[in-house]
Amino acid sequence: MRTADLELDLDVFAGPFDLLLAIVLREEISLLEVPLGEVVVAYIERLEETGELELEAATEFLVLIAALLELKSRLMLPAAEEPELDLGPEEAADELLARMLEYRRYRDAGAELSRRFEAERGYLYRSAPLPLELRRVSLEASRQAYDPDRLGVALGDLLSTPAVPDVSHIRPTVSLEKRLGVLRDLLAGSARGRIDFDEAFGTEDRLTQAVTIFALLEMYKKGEATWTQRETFGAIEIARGPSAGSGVPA
Amino acid sequence: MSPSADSSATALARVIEALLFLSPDPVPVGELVEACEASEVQVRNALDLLAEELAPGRRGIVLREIGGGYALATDPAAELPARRLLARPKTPPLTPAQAETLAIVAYLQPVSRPEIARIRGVSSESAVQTLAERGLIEESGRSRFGAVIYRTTELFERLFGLTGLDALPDPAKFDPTPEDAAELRERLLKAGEQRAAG
Amino acid sequence: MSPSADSSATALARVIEALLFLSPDPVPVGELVEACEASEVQVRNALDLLAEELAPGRRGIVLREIGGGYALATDPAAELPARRLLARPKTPPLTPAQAETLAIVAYLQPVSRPEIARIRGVSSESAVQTLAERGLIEESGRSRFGAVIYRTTELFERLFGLTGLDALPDPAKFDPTPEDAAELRERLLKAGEQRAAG
Repeated sequence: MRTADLELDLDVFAGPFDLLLAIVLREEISLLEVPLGEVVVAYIERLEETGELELEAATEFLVLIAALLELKSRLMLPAAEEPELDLGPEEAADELLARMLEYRRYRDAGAELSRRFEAERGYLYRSAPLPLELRRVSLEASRQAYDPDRLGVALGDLLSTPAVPDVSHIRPTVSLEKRLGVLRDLLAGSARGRIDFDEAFGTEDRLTQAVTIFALLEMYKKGEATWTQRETFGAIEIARGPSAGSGVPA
Repeated sequence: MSPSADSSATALARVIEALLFLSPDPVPVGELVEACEASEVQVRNALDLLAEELAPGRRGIVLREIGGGYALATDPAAELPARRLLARPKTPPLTPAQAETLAIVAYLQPVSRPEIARIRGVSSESAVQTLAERGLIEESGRSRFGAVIYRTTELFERLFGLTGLDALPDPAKFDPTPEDAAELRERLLKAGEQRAAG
Repeated sequence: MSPSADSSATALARVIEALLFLSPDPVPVGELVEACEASEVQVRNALDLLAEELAPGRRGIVLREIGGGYALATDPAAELPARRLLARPKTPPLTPAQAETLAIVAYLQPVSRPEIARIRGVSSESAVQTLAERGLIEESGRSRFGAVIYRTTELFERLFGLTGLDALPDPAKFDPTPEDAAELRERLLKAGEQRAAG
């Protein structure tokens, strides 16, 4: 479904989405009055009706709705917070405007190219192979095209051994599978069926801690573990859940 | 023009027609000059003559100036019978995403993939890949930061009937007028200020 | 023949000219009949018309009945210019991999493919193949162990403007230590092993 086919029926506007976009860009409607959530819902409903997700068209919709959301959120920010932003409202408006216009320029140029492509499709070019006698390169017809120094330089390059690559920036990876295993072992091994997150993982690096949280979420979803935190930033207590030890889930 | 000059131009036009028939790519005037061992003026006169003889509607073949050179192509009237005879796959129409991506590469080349994504607001992997597979764009090296950079190909010019990249329509044609843009900016700002004040 | 029958024969002749232009092989009359959705009589009339228009000496292209079908071919008058235009070697810029591979063959020839790979530290299949296709290097036999060995060609010397292999630039010019070929090979191999290990 193309965005042009998305018919909207909002309090402030009724008509195709493309038109809404044009009107918003011309500020005939304030973006602040446009309930973008309803636009998204309308789009999803239309998708369900038609029953097919066309990736290109969906991408186009996402680009446009994301730009509108960003623009609207900037408009809604209270004045007091503005000094903390990298961009003042003026620059933000400029940047967003420039981005939307730049995108529009290439979208329209692309449409023009498509028209050209269609118009040219009728002209067909020959792609037959050359007759045999013309396929042999003739020495007489060749003349110097390369600088011999290119070869000397290439050979010189081969004499040098490259420096050992610096791999210090490659961090060890943390696997969700392994963290799940660690959690399951700890829970199974603890006498009370409870462990304290900070005690168990407080000394780990941030990445490991974050992946461990993901593993906990996964175990919570499967009923293998529950966790409680009584106060903000307080201790996290992890307990065996109802289906703990009922076999390792796939 | 004397009869002999006239007949030599005709002979040259015939040779050029044969060369364009054989050549798999458009042939620049300079190469015709060398191959025919004629002067550039003579070649251009012969090309004029040939263009006249192969003017649209006169024969099954037309002369086209394209991709920095000259090429023969079939008259679009023969497209349908040609497809029946050769069962060649249709050049599928461009999707909007492909057209946008191609426009960005065509106008801004050389351009890196992240730059394309920035302008379109979405990752453009699949459009870039399809365009490269169809031979419309190609890699032309790496940016300072290691990103692959792209440019359009000769095939692109051929399929879009362009004599060269400078024959692309002026992109400013697609921009709103400066007045419109300024006014829009004004209104965006005012909306922000009102919000801030309220 | 009525004027309209005449003009439809002309139109059909144009389409057939286009079809023969596109087709890499001679096209039998039956296939033309199907592709044009015309009768055999109409197609034969149009072919007669086309044969007249493309009679030898009239244009750069002639109509030929050949191999059980019809084909377009160039007029023999264009043969020499065609050779000058099309039998020229392809000389796109060398990629770094191609330049390295060619340098190894040029300086160390005859040299086997495994040896090239050892010196470069990477498999060099595609560079070797491209250089061979462009006629810059050629096979010159097999090593004791059955590997294809390569040497440069006459075309190579021509394209690099060399009067002979001894006119290759002295590698010492690009490397401070002067050395003879054997030592050069030793050092190249050692560097290649380190590259491959690194």
